[in-house]
Amino acid sequence: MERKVFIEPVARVEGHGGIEVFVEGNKVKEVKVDIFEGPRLMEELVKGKYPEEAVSITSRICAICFLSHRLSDIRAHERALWVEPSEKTKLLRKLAHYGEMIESHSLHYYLLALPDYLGYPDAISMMKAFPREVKGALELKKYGNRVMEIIAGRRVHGENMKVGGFGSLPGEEDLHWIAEMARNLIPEIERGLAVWGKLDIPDYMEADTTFASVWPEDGEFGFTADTIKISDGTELPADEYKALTNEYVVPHSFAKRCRYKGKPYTVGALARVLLMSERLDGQAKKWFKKYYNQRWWKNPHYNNVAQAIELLFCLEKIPALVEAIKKADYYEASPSRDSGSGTGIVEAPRGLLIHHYEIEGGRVKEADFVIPTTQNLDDIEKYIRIAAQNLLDKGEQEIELPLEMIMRAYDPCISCSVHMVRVVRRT
Amino acid sequence: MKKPKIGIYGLTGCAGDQLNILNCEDELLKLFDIFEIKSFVMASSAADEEASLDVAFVEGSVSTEKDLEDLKEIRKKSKILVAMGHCAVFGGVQSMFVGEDWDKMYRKVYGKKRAVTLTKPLPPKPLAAYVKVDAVLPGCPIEKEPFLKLAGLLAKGVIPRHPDFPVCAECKWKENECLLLRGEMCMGPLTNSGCGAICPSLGIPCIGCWGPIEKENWEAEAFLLRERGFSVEDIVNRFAIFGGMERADKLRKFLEAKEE
Amino acid sequence: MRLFKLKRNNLFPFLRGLEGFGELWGPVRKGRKVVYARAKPEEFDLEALRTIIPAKKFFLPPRFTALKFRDNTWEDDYRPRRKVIFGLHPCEIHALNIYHRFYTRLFTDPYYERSKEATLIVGLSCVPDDHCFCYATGTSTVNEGFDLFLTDLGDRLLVWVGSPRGEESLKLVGKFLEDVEQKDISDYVAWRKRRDAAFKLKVDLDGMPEIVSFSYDSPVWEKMGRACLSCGTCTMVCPTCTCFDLEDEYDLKRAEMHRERFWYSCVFREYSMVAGGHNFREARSERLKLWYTHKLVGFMSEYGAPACVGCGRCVVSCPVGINVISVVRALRQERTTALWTKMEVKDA
Amino acid sequence: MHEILYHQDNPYMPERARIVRKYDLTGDVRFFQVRLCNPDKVFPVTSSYSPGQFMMISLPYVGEAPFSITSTPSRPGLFEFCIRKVGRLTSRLFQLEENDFLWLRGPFGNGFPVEKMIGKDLLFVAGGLGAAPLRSLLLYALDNRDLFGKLFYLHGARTPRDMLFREEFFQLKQRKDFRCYLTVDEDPEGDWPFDKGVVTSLFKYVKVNPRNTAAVVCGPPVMYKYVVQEFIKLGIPDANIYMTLERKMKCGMGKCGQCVVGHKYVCVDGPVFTLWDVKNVKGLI
Ligand SMILES: Cc1cc2nc3c(=O)[nH]c(=O)nc-3n(C[C@H](O)[C@H](O)[C@H](O)COP(=O)(O)OP(=O)(O)OC[C@H]3O[C@@H](n4cnc5c(N)ncnc54)[C@H](O)[C@@H]3O)c2cc1C
Ligand code: SF4
Ligand code: SF4
Ligand code: SF4
Repeated sequence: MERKVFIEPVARVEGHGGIEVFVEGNKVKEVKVDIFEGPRLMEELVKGKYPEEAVSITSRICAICFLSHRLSDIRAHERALWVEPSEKTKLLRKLAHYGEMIESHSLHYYLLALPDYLGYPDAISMMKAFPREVKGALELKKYGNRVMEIIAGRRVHGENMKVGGFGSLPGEEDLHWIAEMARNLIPEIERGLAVWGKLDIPDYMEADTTFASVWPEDGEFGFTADTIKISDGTELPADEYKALTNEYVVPHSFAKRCRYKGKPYTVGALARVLLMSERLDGQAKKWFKKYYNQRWWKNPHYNNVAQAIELLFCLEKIPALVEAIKKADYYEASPSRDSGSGTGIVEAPRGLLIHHYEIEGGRVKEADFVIPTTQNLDDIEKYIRIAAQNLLDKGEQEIELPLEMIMRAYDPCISCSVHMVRVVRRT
Repeated sequence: MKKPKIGIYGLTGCAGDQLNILNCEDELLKLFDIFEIKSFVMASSAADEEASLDVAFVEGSVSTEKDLEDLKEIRKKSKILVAMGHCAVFGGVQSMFVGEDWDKMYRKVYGKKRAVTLTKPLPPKPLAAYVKVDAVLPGCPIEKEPFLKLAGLLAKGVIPRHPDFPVCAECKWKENECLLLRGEMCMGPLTNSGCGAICPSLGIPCIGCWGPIEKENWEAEAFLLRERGFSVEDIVNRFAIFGGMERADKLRKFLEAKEE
Repeated sequence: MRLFKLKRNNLFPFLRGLEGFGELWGPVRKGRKVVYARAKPEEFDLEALRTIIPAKKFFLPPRFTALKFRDNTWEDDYRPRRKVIFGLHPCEIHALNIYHRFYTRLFTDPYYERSKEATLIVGLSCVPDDHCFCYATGTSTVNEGFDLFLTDLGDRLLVWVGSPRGEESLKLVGKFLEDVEQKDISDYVAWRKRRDAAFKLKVDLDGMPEIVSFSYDSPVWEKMGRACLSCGTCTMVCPTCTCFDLEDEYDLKRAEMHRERFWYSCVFREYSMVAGGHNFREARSERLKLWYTHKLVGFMSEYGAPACVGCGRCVVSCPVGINVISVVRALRQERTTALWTKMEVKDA
Repeated sequence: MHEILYHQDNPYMPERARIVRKYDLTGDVRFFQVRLCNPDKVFPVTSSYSPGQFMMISLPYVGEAPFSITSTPSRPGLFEFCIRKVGRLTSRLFQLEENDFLWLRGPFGNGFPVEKMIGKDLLFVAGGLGAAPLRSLLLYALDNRDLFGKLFYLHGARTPRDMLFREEFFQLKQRKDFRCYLTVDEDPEGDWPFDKGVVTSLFKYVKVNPRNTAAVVCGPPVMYKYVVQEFIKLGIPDANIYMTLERKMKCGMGKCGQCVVGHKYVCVDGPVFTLWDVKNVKGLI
C-alpha cells in the first residue's frame, strides 16, 4: 500500500508550494516540496535595463522581503559600478532593513508560528486567549511597516531607495518618532519571547546541518556584509557565492535548489543567531542565553525564537542608529564606471540573499539571484523526511501538521505558513 | 443584511497585494467583521473552498496551467471577480516586453524546456485574458486606501470603477513640480492613478507600477522623451516594465514599424 | 479705498498680528518649487511669483468630503478653518474674482462660500518674469477682491484696504500702519512705470474669442491633440479652472458613506462620456478645443472677459508646451517654438 | 472678529423620497412614481417644476445622475420618472422596491418655455426614451388644452414592445382634441394596429400653421437631424424648434463643468435648446 500525504498550502514559497510525502508500508519513500508558483524569469527581465530599472523590477520578486531584495540589488550595482554611498545613506538603509526585519518577524513569529504551537488555526482565533500578544504583534508589525514607509517610500515595493542614495530623506519628526516608538515596543517583544519558554519544542526531526549567513566586516551582528560565513568555518567573499550555492533545477519545482559540498544547508534567523551569537548584546543576548542549547544546531523550530531575538535586537539598536543618522552627512553618489560586475549580499528576514550583476555600458548584461528559500528547500525536505519516518515509526496518523510546522519554521514566505491539508491515500 | 462571502486568492506573483491587505492593521479586524471570509490562505488556515462566493479577490498572473485551473474554479463559484494588483490586471512585470519570445527566456533560466514537470508553465497573462473580470484594482502593489474603498463599496453591493485619470492628477494635487520638465523619465501621464503619486512626491519619477491607463497617449510621451534626449531603447525598456501584456504588443509593433 | 504705509521692519509683526483672524498661509519655497503653505512670516518668499497650485486650493481643496451619509441621513460637516492668505498677486486675485462670480451665479456653491467667508485675502505686488503676461490679459493690477493689498516699495510697503473685512482687520494690525505722504505716492507711480516696463513676454490676446471661434475646424487642434498627454496638469494649475467630479466611497471603519468632491479635468478621457460608453469628445483634440474655447470664448460671452489671467502657470507646466500663448500663436498662424508643434503628424 | 454665518441650505444635499409605484414600461425601462418625504421642503428640492426640467436622483454608494421629470406640474405632489437601465446607478435603482427610499435634488434645467408656446400650435416628436420629458409637456398641454392651438404628437419606437407608455397613448388617442400618431420600425409579432416606419413618415399627417408653431423633438441623437429637417421643410423658424440634449452631469447647477459645450452649461442653459442655439454653439449636437 502506498500512502501519499499531500499537504497543499494553496500558497507560496515565493508563491505556491505543497509537500508530498510518499509512504510505502511503514517507510517514507520520498519527500517532495512542490513549488507551483509560476516561473517569472526575473534574470531575463532585467537584461538590457538600467540599474534603477533593475532595482525596481527585482524588488518585485517578493513582497514580503522586497526591501532586502532592493538592498542587495542596489549593493550589487554599487559594487559593479563603483558607487560609494554616503554614510547617511548606509545608516538609513540599515534602519529600513531593521524595519523590514521587525515587520516580517513579528508577522511570522506571532501571527503564523505561535498559533501552531498553541493549537489555533490563525491569529484571530488566538486573540481570545492571548489578546495582549496579538495586539502587540499588530503594533510591532505596523511599526515595522511604518519604518519602511518612511524610509523606503511604501510598505511594499517602495521606490525611494535607489542606487547612490535616496529620492527624499526622511524628516526629523519621523526619525524622532521611529526612535521613540522603538523604545516603547521593547516590552511587547519581551512579552512575546516569554511565551516561547512555555512551549514544548518537538524533536522528531533533529539532525545536524550546515548554516550560512553574512559576516559583517564591522564586527557587529548585522544583516549586510561582503563576506559569507559558513558554519564549517569557511569565509567566502561575496563574489564567490557560487561555491556555497551551486544552484540546480528539480522537476517538481519552479524554485531552484542549492547544495553546499553536495549537502543541504540552512540560512535564516537561526543561522544568523548561531553564527553571530558572540556579537549579540543587550537584552537580546540575555534572551538568547536563556533559551540557547545544543538542539538549536539540529532543530529548525528554533528559527522562530531566533527571529524574536533578532526583533528585539533591532528595536534595541534603533534609538542609537537614529542619532547617528541625524549626525551623518548625505550626498548622492554616482557611478565611477559604467561596466563591471558585482555581487550584493544581504540577509532577508528568511536568510541569505544574493544578487549578482554584470553590467556593460550602463545596462544589465547578466544577472543571477539566489533567494533564501531556494537555499533552504533541500534542508526542508531533509527534515520532513526524518520527521515523517520518526512519526510513522511511532504510529502517528495525523502527521500533516508536524510536517507543515517544519516547513513553516523556515518562514519560506508567509503564505506557505498557512495551509490547506489534503491527505490522499492510495491502495 | 447578510455578510458578503469573500475569498482572497493568489496566482503567480509576489503576494504583495495580499500582504498589503494584511498590512491594513487598523482595519483588519473590521474587515473580518464585515465580510465572511471563506478563504484567505495567507492569513488563516480555516478555509472553505466549497462555498460559493459573493466576491473573489484574485492576485497574480496566470502563469501555469494550475493557475488557470484555479482561476476558472474561482470564477465559477464567485458572483463578482476582482482582479487585484498589477499582475492580475495587466500581467505583472513577468509579462513585460523583452524583445524575445517567452519560451526562449524560459529555457535560458531553467536549462531546458521540460526541466520542471509539475505543471505546464504558460506565458504570464492577466486574468481578463481568460475569464470575465468585474472590477479591477491595479497597483504593484495595491495600496491600503484604495483597497479599503473598493472593499467598502463591494460590501455595500456596489461594483466600483477605477478612475480614468493618470497619476499626474494626484501629483498636482500634491503640488509637485513636474519631473518631465526636469528631463526625468516620468511615467505619470501613462499610468493609472490611485497610489497618490507617491514617487513623484519623493522626487522619484513614476515607473508606472499602477499599469497603463486606458487610451494612453504613449506616442506623445515617447516623442517628448526623445526630445529630452532618451534613445528609443531607453524608452521601450521603460515603457515595458509595467506595460503588461497589452503594451508589450504595442511596443513590438512600434519597433517593427521603426525598422521598416 | 483707504491707503496706508507700512515700514519694512513692521511687515513681520503686521503679518503676525493678522493671525488674530486665522492661520497664516503664504508662498514658501521648497527646493525648486514654491507652494502656499502654513508658515511663519519669516519663512515667506516675498519674491516668489507663481506657486505650483494657485490659491483656488483654499476655496475648494483638491479633494474633500462634501457629504456624509449614514442611517438614512445626509450630513455636511465641511467647515474650513479660518485662514489669512498672504502673498496673492493681482492675477491670482483676478482669478479669485472669476471664481467668485462662477461659484455664486445661479446657485451659490456652499463649500466655496464657506471657504470664502473663512478667508482673509492679503495681496502682494510683484515684478513679472519671462512667463507672466497679465499685462496682455488686463489683470496686472487689481481694484477689488482682496481685503488688504501690499505694494512693496523696498523700505516700506503701501497697504490698500479693499473690503469691510479688511477694514475690520485693522483692529488687529492698525497700530503698524502710518498715513501716506506725497513722496509715497510719487514713488509708487515710479514703481508702476518700472513694473509695466518689466513685462517681457509679448502676446496679443485682442480678438481672441473671434479667432478661436473661427478656428473651430483648424488642423492645429488635431496636431495639439496628438501631443497632449491628457495628464490634466494644465487644468489643475490653472487658477480659473473649476471642473470637479463627485464620487461615493464607503468608509469601512466609520461605517459611513462619503461623497467625495475632487478636481477633475476636461482633458480626461471620461469627461464627456455618458452611459453606454458614448463619448462626445473621444478625441483628445476635441477635449483641448473645449478647454480653449471655454476659457477664451465661453467666458467672454458670459462675463465679458476671457478667463485667462496671465499667470503663466500653463506656460511653465505643460510638459509638451501646450498653453495659452502657444495655442494663440498657432491659431494666429504665427511662429511658435512650442514642443508640441514639432511632433510629426504620422498615422499611429 | 466677526462670526462666520453658514447658509443652512446646501443644494448638493439630497432630499429623501419614497417610491410609491413602479412598473416596467419596456424590457429595460421602468416607471417610477415617487413622493417627497418632506413635501414642504423648498430647498434643495421643490415640488413645483416646469415640463422639461430634470432631477438629480441620488443613491448612496453609487452616486447621482440626472433624469427628466415625466410627470406634469399640473398634477402636483408626485414626481414620475422613466428610467433605462444602462449602468451602475440605474441598475441599483432597478433593485429598489415600492416604499424604498431614494434621494432627490432639483428640479434643475431651464425646462420648456411654456409661456412662449401659449397660443401656438404644438408639434411634438418623440423617439425612444425621448418620450419621458415630452410626456410632461404633453400632459401639461392636455390639462391646459385651451391655452394652445392645434396639438400633434408623433411617437416612434423600434418595436411595439419598446414603446413607452403604450397603453397610456392608446387611451389618449381616443381624445378628440389632439392628434396622436404612433409608429414602430418593426413589428415582429405582427399585431401592431397603427403606422409602421420611421417617425418622420408620420409628418404626412401634420397640418399646422408653421409661423405660429412650437416644435419639440426629443429622442436619440441620430433622430434629431432627420426630424429637424422635416420641421424646416414645414417652415417652422429656428427659434421655435426646441430639443432637449443629454450630457454627463454631476451637479446639475452649472458648477462641475462636465456638461459644458462651448459657453453653454447644458444643465442650466439647457437641457432645452432651440435650433438657433444649436446652430450657434458648435458641438451641441
Ligand atoms: C437632462 C438629462 C435627462 C435625462 N433623463 C433621463 C431619463 O428620463 N431617463 C433615463 O433613463 N435617463 C435619462 N438621462 C440619462 C441618465 O442620466 C443616464 O442614463 C444615467 O446617468 C446613467 O447612469 P448610470 O450610473 O446607470 O450609468 P453609468 O454609465 O454607470 O454612469 C456613469 C456616470 O456617467 C454619468 N452619465 C452617464 N450617462 C449619462 C447621460 N446620458 N447623461 C448624463 N450623465 C450621464 C453619470 O453621472 C454616471 O455617474 C438623462 C440625462 C440628462 C443629462
Ligand atoms: S512628475 Fe510625473 S506624475 Fe507628476 S505631473 Fe509630471 S509626469 Fe505627471
Ligand atoms: S508614482 Fe508610479 S511608480 Fe510610484 S507608486 Fe505610483 S504608480 Fe507606482
Ligand atoms: S495640454 Fe499639456 S498639461 Fe494639459 S493635459 Fe495636455 S499635456 Fe497635460
